[in-house]
Amino acid sequence: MFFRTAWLVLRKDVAIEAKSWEVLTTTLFFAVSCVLIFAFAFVKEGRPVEDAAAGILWIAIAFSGTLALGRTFERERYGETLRALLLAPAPRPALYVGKLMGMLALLGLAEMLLVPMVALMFQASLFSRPLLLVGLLAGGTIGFCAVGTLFAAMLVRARSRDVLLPILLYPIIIPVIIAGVRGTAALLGAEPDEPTAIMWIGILGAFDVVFVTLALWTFEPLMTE
Amino acid sequence: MSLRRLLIALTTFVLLSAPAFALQPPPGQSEFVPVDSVPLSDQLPAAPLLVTAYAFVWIAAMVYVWSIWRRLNKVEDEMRALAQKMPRR
Amino acid sequence: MRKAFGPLAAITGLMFAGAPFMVARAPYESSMGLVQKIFYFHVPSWFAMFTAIGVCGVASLFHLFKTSPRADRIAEAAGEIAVLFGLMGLVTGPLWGRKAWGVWWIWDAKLTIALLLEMTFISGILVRKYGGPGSDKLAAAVGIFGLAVVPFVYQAVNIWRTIHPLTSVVPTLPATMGGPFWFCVAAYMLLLVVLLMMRVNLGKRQAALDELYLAYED
Amino acid sequence: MSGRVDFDSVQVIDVSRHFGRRRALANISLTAHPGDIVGLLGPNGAGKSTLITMLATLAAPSKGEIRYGGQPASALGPALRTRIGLLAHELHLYPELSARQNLTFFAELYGLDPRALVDEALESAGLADRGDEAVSGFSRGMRQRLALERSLLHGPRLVLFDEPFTGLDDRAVSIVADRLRRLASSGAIVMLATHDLDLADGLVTRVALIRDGRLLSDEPASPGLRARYRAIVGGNAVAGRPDGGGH
Repeated sequence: MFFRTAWLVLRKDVAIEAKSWEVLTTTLFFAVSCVLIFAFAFVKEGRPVEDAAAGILWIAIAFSGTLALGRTFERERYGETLRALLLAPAPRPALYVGKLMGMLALLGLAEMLLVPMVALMFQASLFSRPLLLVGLLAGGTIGFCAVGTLFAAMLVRARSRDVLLPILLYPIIIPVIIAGVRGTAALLGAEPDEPTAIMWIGILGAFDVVFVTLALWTFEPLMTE
Repeated sequence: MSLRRLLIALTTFVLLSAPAFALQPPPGQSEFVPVDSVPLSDQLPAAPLLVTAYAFVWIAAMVYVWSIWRRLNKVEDEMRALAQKMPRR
Repeated sequence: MRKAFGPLAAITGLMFAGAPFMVARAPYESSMGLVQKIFYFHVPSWFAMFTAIGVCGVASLFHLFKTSPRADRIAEAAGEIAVLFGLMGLVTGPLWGRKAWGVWWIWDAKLTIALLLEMTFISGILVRKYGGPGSDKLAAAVGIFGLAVVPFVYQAVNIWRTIHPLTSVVPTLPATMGGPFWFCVAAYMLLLVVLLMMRVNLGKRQAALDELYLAYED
Repeated sequence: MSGRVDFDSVQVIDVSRHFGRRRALANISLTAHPGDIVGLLGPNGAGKSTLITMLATLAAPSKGEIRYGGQPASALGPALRTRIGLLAHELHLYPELSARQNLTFFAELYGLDPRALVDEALESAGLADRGDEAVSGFSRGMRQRLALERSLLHGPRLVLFDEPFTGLDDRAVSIVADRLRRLASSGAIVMLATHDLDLADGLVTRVALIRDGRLLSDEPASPGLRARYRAIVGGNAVAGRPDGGGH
């Protein structure tokens, strides 16, 4: 029942998104514009600042992630449909998992565009260790979405929610950004420093485990008014 | 009653101003290896930093106590005003 | 509890009054000289901040699952006081850094960790102010997550940057330095308790006012 | 499904609820049994919606308790929600999806086989021919009927309607009213929140008058409902009409 409900919520979100691709297109466009803005800031005489690519990639992920979170939950707020979901007989954390998977898919797609673009524009050898890069991206995105989905869901009924979401989210996910950036930077060097990247992936993994559990645990009390 | 309690806290804090000048450097030893005499030049620029640090801590605490006190009074006044309106209804 | 407040406040005041004497009598540090004495006010503020963060996290957990207004008040009070002590640390730190490392702010691990936690708990205050009804539960979530993120912030930032004297220096303090240090720590802890009691009392009066409004409507 | 939960009574025991300084409900106590159509009557902002939300387990009372068949919601767990149907003022529909997709999603959410149910629901909502059109293109009346069917898909024991008649023309109102009567006669507990006196008059079996969060009276419906409603709620009973919809 738990995973069936999560799957239903995910499928419903994909069905809605497939009608207009609105959130996906806006997120992708925003991510690209983010990278462009950084490009102008970090490229001097055609040469990008040393390992700026890692930082730019992760900041673009964080910013476009926050935008996507806001848009996705705005859609649930419109017809108060989040309340209808809360009336489903399945345990309520199942809704959180459904939403989390939706966000992961969305950000995953955005990253598929972002990584090659950053690699291209900043001559960054992101693909030198593809497996480790995927590990870092997965760990970081799960950590970001785990906390982000919970905060976005709980802020649905709060006032001034679109300004509160970044305020609450960024301080908490800074460790994810640090791990992501340092891990990615370790891969960019002339000879990729694998042990460091693996260490950072480990830290991201620990972060994900702790915060997904914490989110599942606090979802129900946070959603009951 | 809360006013009296606050006065106690205030007066004891006021004692603090006395020690500001008590900064004579005595000898000592340790992993933070102290040295018995310190060239005056090194000492001088540090003194204002130390006093500022200490003063900031004290002022920050006092400002916070004052803000609690002000908010408390606001709440008490509002309650008194409301209490007066109550019996009339 | 209430009657303990008077003497406690008095003791705190006296200890803070005595602190400079204690620190003045403490030995001189060889390499950094007098400025090292900021140590006696800088480090205890972290101890107090982390204690406050702990209290806020636990009280938030209690309020979120048991919905107890009392725990909510303690969480709100501890959150505010954590920000206060964080502020003290973030001011005394650079003052010391100015002399010891020659620059006001450096991305040193300890200062960065403190800055991140300070921002987290300021966001907790902001959500209470702007979140509208029901924001106490949201602030509780920030309190819990703020506490849970501490080890990760420590780990990530430590690996990333550290030129801060290792925290291992505290246990190696000689008796003549240890004395004033632990005296200051005690003073800060007492200050934490006194401020907590005052702030919780304010929370109680605010709740009483809300109650009066409700009664007034009936 | 995690065990069939069922109950033959819903008790609201001395429930109060406030939001910060505003008291939404004060010491409400009432009981309902299968076959009842309890009318929660009162002007806008009387706290009817808050009570409905709490009965639907979406919000917790600040004081007091709600019991389903003698047991609190916390003891019955998620399975209780399979027996509760809610038609809220906001209709809970996804405008981007079609009527059929909406119904199918919610049917599966309740662990039901959607095929037969969805067609039947579309039929009784009078939307059989427009099942595959996006809900965003529907009128308020059509959405209302669709939302009504959605809230009854899983055959709930407790049926909660918050202003179900807004945006409906007379013909649609009588269809919905009949639907409620059939529901009650089939053993459902129906609770209907409305400020519209005339609609409730011939329909409800019991009336709970609520104003400013307080229960003014709770008695079986009788012909003199209108006069008593106005007497208790005061002259402006009719003034409480919604701006456009209703009668």
